[in-house]
Amino acid sequence: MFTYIAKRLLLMIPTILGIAVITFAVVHLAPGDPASLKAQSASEALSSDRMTREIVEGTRALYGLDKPLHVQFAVWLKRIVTLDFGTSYRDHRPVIDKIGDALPITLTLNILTILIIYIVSIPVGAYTALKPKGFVDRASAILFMALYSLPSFWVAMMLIALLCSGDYLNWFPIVGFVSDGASILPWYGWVSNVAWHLVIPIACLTYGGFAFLSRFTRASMLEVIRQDYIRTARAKGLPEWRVAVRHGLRNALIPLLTLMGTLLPALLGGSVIIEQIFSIPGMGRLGFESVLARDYPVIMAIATISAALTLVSILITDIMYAVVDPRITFGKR
Amino acid sequence: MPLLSVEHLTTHLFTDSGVVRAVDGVSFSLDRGEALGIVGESGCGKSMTALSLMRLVPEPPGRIVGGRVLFQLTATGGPVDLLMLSNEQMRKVRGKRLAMIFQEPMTSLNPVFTIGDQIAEAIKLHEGGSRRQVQSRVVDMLSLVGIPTPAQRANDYPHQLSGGMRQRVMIAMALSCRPEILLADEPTTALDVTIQAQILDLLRRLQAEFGMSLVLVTHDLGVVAEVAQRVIVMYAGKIVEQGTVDQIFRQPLHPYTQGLLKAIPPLAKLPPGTRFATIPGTVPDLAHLPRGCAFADRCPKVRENCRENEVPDDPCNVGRLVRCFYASNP
Amino acid sequence: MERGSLNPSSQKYSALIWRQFKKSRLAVICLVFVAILAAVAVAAPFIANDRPVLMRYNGSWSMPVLKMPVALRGVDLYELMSNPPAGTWMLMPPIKYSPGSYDLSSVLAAPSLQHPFGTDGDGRDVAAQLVWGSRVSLSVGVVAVGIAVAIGVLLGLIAGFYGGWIDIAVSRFIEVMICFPTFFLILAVLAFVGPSIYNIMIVIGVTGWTGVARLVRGECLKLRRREFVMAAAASGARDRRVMLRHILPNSMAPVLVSASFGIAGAILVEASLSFLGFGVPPSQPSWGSMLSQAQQFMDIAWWLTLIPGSAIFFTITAYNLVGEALRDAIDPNLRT
Amino acid sequence: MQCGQARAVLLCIKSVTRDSCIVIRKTLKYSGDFTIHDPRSTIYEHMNDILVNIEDLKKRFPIEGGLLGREVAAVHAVRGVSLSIGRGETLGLVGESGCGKSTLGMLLLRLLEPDSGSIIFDGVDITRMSQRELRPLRRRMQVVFQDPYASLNPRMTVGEIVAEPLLVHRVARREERRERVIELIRLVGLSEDAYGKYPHEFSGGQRQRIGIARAIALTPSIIVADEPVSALDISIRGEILNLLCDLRERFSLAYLFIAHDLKVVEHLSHRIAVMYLGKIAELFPAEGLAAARHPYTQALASAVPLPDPGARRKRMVLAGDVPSQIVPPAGCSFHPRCPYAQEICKNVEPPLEEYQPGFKASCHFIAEMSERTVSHMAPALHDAVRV
Amino acid sequence: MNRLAYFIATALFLTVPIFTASCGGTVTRDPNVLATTLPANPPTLNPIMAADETSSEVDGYIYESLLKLNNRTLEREPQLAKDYDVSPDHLIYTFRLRRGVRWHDGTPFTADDVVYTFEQIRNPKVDAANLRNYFKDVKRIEKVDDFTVKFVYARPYFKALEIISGAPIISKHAFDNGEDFNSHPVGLRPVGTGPYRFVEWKTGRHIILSRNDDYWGPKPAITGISFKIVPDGTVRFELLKKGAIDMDSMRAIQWVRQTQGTSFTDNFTKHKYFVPNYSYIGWNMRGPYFNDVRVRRAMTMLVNRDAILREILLGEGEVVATSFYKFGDQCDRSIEPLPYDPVKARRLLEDAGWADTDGDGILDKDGLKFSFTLIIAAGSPLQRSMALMLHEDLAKAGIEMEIRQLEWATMIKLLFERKFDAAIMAWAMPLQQDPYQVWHSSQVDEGSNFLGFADARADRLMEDARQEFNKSKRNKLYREFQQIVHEEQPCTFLFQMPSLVAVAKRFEHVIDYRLGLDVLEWKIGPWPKLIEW
Repeated sequence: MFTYIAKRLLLMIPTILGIAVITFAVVHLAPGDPASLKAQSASEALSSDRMTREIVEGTRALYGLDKPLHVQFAVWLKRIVTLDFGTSYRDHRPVIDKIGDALPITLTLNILTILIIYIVSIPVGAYTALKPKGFVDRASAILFMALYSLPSFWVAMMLIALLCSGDYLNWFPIVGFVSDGASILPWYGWVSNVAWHLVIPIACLTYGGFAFLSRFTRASMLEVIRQDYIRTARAKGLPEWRVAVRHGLRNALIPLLTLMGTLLPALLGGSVIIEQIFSIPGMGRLGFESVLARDYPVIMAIATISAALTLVSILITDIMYAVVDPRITFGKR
Repeated sequence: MPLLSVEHLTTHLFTDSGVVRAVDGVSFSLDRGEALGIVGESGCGKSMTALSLMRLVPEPPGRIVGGRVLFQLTATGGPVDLLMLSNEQMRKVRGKRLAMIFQEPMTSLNPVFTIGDQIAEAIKLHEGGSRRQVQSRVVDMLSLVGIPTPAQRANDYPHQLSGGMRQRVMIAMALSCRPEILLADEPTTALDVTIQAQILDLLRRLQAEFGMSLVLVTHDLGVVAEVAQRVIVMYAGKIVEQGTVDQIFRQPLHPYTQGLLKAIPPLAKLPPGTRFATIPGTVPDLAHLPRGCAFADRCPKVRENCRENEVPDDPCNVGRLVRCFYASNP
Repeated sequence: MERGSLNPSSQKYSALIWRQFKKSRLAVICLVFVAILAAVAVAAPFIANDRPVLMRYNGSWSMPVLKMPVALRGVDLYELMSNPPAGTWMLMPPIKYSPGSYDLSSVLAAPSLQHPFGTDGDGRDVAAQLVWGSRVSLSVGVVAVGIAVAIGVLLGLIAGFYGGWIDIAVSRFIEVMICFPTFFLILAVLAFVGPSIYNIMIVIGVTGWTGVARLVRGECLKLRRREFVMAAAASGARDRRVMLRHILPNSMAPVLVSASFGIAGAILVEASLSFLGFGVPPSQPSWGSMLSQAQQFMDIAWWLTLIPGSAIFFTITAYNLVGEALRDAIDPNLRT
Repeated sequence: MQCGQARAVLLCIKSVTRDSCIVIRKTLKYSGDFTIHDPRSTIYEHMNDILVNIEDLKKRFPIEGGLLGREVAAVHAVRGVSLSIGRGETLGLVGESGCGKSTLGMLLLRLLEPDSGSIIFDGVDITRMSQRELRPLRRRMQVVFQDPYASLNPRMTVGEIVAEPLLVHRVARREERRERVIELIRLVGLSEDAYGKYPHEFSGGQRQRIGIARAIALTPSIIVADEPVSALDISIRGEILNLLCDLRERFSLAYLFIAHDLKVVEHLSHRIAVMYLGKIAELFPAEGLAAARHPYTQALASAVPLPDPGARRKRMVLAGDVPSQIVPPAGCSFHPRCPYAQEICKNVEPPLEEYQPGFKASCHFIAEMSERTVSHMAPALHDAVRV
Repeated sequence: MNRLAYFIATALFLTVPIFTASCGGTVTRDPNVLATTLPANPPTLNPIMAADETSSEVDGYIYESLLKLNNRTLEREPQLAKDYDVSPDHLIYTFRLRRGVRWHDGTPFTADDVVYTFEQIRNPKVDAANLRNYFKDVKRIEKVDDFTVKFVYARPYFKALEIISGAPIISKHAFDNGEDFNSHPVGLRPVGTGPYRFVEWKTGRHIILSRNDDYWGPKPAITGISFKIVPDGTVRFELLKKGAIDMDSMRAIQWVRQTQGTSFTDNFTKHKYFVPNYSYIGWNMRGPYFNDVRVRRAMTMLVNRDAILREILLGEGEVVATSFYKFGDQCDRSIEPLPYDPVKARRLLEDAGWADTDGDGILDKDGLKFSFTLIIAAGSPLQRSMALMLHEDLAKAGIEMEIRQLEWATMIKLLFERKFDAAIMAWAMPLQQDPYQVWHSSQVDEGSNFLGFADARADRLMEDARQEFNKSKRNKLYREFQQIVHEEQPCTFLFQMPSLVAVAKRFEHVIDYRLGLDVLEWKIGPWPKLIEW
């Protein structure tokens, strides 16, 4: 077990390195660099004088962008080993702080989203597998598929217009995570304030996931239901719900575990669009802004940190897999 | 009065390509303590018959469309038609009075529970009892079916056991509530020949010990000959011949039974150049059965009559069911 | 039960799938919709244009939609159209506007007979943009998925077939790709290389192949040990032949399903990119950019949001339902 | 079914040199009233007429683990097997599942890479040949698989499937090819209209015929038949076996006939090799089954349930399961299940030695076995064959 | 559509019941606080490093500079400096500082702070390239005494006073504690001398300021300002409409068509003012297409600016013909924009030698097809509309134009490398503009003269003007310069856009000045009927 985990951790190194190399290449080989962007963003408002190359070069030197690419990469790598992700070009804040600000928000949002998706989809998926081609099956398939097909930004726009703007209804706040000054509220008030802010964004993040997960659960359940051991369970005289839940669902959920591992990148990446529309300062927006500002250290850090966390989560799901499924042992893999 | 009597049991599979008459009006009876063999080739409806008795026909596509399964549930009082029971009532019969074991011991056990759990589940469900009582019943059952160190083995997961051991566990599970009837659906087909012998011995022993009735579904005439007292031969969803073991093996009257027996290579070197006996042709499509005798196309004794008319149970009056107009010794 | 005897009348495997597929009426409707859409996309110049499809001018016939005739060189076509001289005959397309032609005198006009879907903030006809937008949306979807499928099939096949270190390398590469938040990666790359329709197709394709690769690899691992593949190897077939002739066709069905969902996904990604301003160039109307532009007029011009939104919705739904039905059709568990 | 019994039939097989030729002479001892007379099926007078010779072949499938993915264990599928198959000879290979018999077949065809040992095919060492070099030789060795559902590509028509080997080896032109394929289809007993149909339109027996047609398309010298009838119904089994016999005569094919069922092998084979845990336990002429002495062979034979209600004999039921292939037992691998095992069996591995002309076994006590077991088995077998 | 949306809404409520029980979590807003928005999270609030408008908007309330602009007269008047002297040669500027001013942390403001500020600006290790650029001609900065600072210029420049006196002054005490200046924490929680002090900054969510009750000057009535960070323009407008914020700017269409109802006008007043800016389509004069003045003039004549202003901008803006602030004294308002005249434009093109010789519908000259690329920045609907119309109009004139919508960083890069044919751009500028940076021939290769405009006469006029301290003489030089630019048409000048702002009605004394609104002098009236969520 321990050797397995150690081995998997070792195997992550090349993967993370690969991600770092790809990100580094994408970021550095692209046109536009932070130095000239910074130099140019000066509006003429203050004064006007010539903008010379020296100043751009100076900024480049300041950022360490004057060295050859491989040297830059080596420097970056050396820093990473000590978990130093550098400071943002944009505001000189430590990158780790910026991510530390954004990550909890994105995680709250996405974990809630995933929870809701799972809570809704698994029962629906399991039920439709038990009654295939029934009314619920057909109806949920079409409804979920339709929801899945709605572009989230469109839905977000519509919901804002209808439920938040005050033109029609004024039920929900439009932006943010919590009201300004909510810190004076008692904790339950604060929680409900946050919840109330998150209804619409989470609704927008959630509705598309039902289709995939419920169909996945359904397929997995259908596969399990036709297994011989289900027949054995029935032959024992077990009640149908017990057959379905204890013998069926338990086995059907095993593949869903692996899915959890692969959900994490999306979770860490946040939803750029929803965060942008609802002004939620999460990872998606941080990433988007960093890309626009060519904030290399932040982009690199987002890519590597989310990769590392994803790999760890995949590892954890694999270990959980072995916990749930006794057929898998690590000694013989 | 027989323990179980099946009357005109009919089970259909409703598929895209038509209605498959998997079990087509099957009638037979089973006495207490009797071992009945059902033989036939793949697709003849023998497994579906067994599943129909348990009301475990996969639905869809299958459905029991007719007949009666009369089970003498109580010593006094009349028999009960299992097909008329509510699901709830039927569940109380399943596992408790009527148990079943399946062909694939590899897949018939739930991989994520220990075998002890899986046996205990049935005991708890039908008989209740404290945890400790149930546990000791589990260990008893495991040792009964010849599993060494049963107390430890109870904590094993199915994948940790060999095929033969798993089939023993299946038997232990089926017998855990001491059912009156055990339906064994090809219990040895997936096993190696040396293990097969072990399991057959075990089944025979336990049947005698428990005094229960056994319905053995198999395609292997050898297995039937060793275990059963009475034999049913099925073809295309119908019983084509029924009789005692001696009758079937020494005096087969239906051409199909005769063909089957001939097709089995004997355990001795045949003279060189000998051709293997075969039954020509293939099993007919159960969804599009021809009129008359389903075996007509492959029958060496076929005559016009066979293709025209439905064959009754015993047209030749030989005193037992032989579904052939021209039943005769080979 | 003899499996062969269950389907005595069936023919090819594809015919079998089609038979299963046809059972879902909704899926067939969706397939027809997809086909119509494809036809509209291909025929867009003939459906929405400000030039005549066919015209007779100075005694000669021409199709100005395709190419301006020599006879009209130097002639102001628009002038000509509003004031046709005698002997001039022309056949206009059903929508008499090209997606670019603007009319500042009818900005934000509500749907009417003249503009069935209204006009946008620059006075351009929404219907014409919708028709031409289908070109971008569909071609992004199809080409991006084509790229993804090509990469995925190739890598998956090679990894699954050869195993060993090749498999390890490919699997690791897949893992690398999976670890990226995909949309973020697409955005980053597009921000850096600049969004053109080709770049968008390539980027969506290049980031979207992992699913197909894993699928094909899995199928390939399964099939590699199947007896007919071994039989092919035993008869001396080269690896390439074994892969392409025996393994690939048998693993294509799930790929097809995934492609169908992939097209839907790619259309959505393109729309989202347009919404963030990373879409195709403005001169090529796409549904996503229509929607993105509509945002500023949301409460004064509902048609601007509703119409491209519905177009996206129905197209994606159609592809998804086709994929879903296809999946059901190839799923032997569901076959009865 | 023919009457008569074969009692003890003995052949004398004498090794001349180590790896090239074996002279087999007929030295039949008659017993009872039945005599076997069939030169083609029983007697090999072939000098230098060995088609395939396998020497000490080994194959294990490693199980990787640990920090660096080193091999922590291995499934020892084939653990040193030496065999030879003559031209036109059928060698039956019998054993329980997991004994390595199929692996051996795949090794012989080089569909798996052997770890050690050698495979000489028609005088050519193919053990280390590259797949490219092997390709021309593939024409001469073919395979028929067990599962008639899995062994045919569902996306190809029967015509394409049968033509595939011809196409791969560029044997014939388009038109010719079609003719040959149709001829082959007819040869295996299918009608011509099978050409354009797909495999799923056929029954199991018919599919197996298609597989056989594909195997003989290039008129090979040897066909490895890996349990070709195990998945078929009893009524169809005979047809396929008959077909295989016919083809053997027609094309003077050699077979490596792999099966788990002694009854099936016995009738078709010239010699039978019994495998247990990756090794040959016993090798004997097919006629001599009743005289084979290895306790495992006897157990296998006696375990078969007989379709005769009168034959409720005392069986030699082996206790226990087949041991692990990962850690095979030390000494004689059969010792944990062998009713006659002694101390020596646990430690010393018995060699495969000839104990009677034509009979080889791997057992320390093979000499004693004759008195101890054959005597008590004989009556049972006696009964058994009295159909 | 509504039914569908209502259905979705209802479904949401049914599936997420926990959220419906969220009545306890409302927060009422303090009526004395002004709530407004920022379009992006500012990168920093360090005024030296800040390079974008969001930072300067917030910093404007926190930091002060030596002099400030009078709202009405648009002249400089004392702020942190009490008064100042300029040497006759316009090289030495001496500022006498205000006494008794305290930083928000209580420490007194002295000349050390001023010197420190300018040292930091000039320090190459400090990430302030944009600002440093303007101080290249400053020779030295001297602290004369605790409340006097002297700046010595290397050469005279008419904007020197503006530059020096406009820089925000930071606290030496707060910053100079050995930590790295660029990542100094005070950059995130600024300490200034201004009327508002920093309270809280939740990254990406909001920034809150509160009134500085120790302010040296008159204290504003508004007790606090909260900036919500909302990137999406439509969402900002929705927030405004429902009263979640008190003040925000808006687009013309919102201004004219979406703020008509009484629900809006009951609660908001609308204000319009012009800060100096202009937009233009620049033609790269180096390339083969636009090196001919006739072509450039033709291009301008193909853009129907009046119609665009009327229909798309709904009249909210001004068509401009020069680069100078239309309402400023530098601008030569006598210059008439070239008229929209496609026919004449085609003739001009023909004169320049462009004709469709191969019959493919596209003009060509010497084998070169008239087919170029226009680059525009992503995110501006107006630029997009303009580009699309131009695309259509040019197509009718036989010119093929491809539009590339680029993200700002990429666009800048292309402009800097001069790798473009044409671009739509906009400049914001100071009241007193020095066109040197954008139009002088020395800036052609590396400066901001992207278009490659090089005219010896214009060069001389600009050089002279820089050292001319007499306003009317200087303006005369600039008028002449504007004539040259107009003749050459290096670009097609488009519009000067107004700032369109709505302010909650509870604020009183909201005066429209030419350059905007002054929050500091607003008073607070009764609370409007809107509820804040």
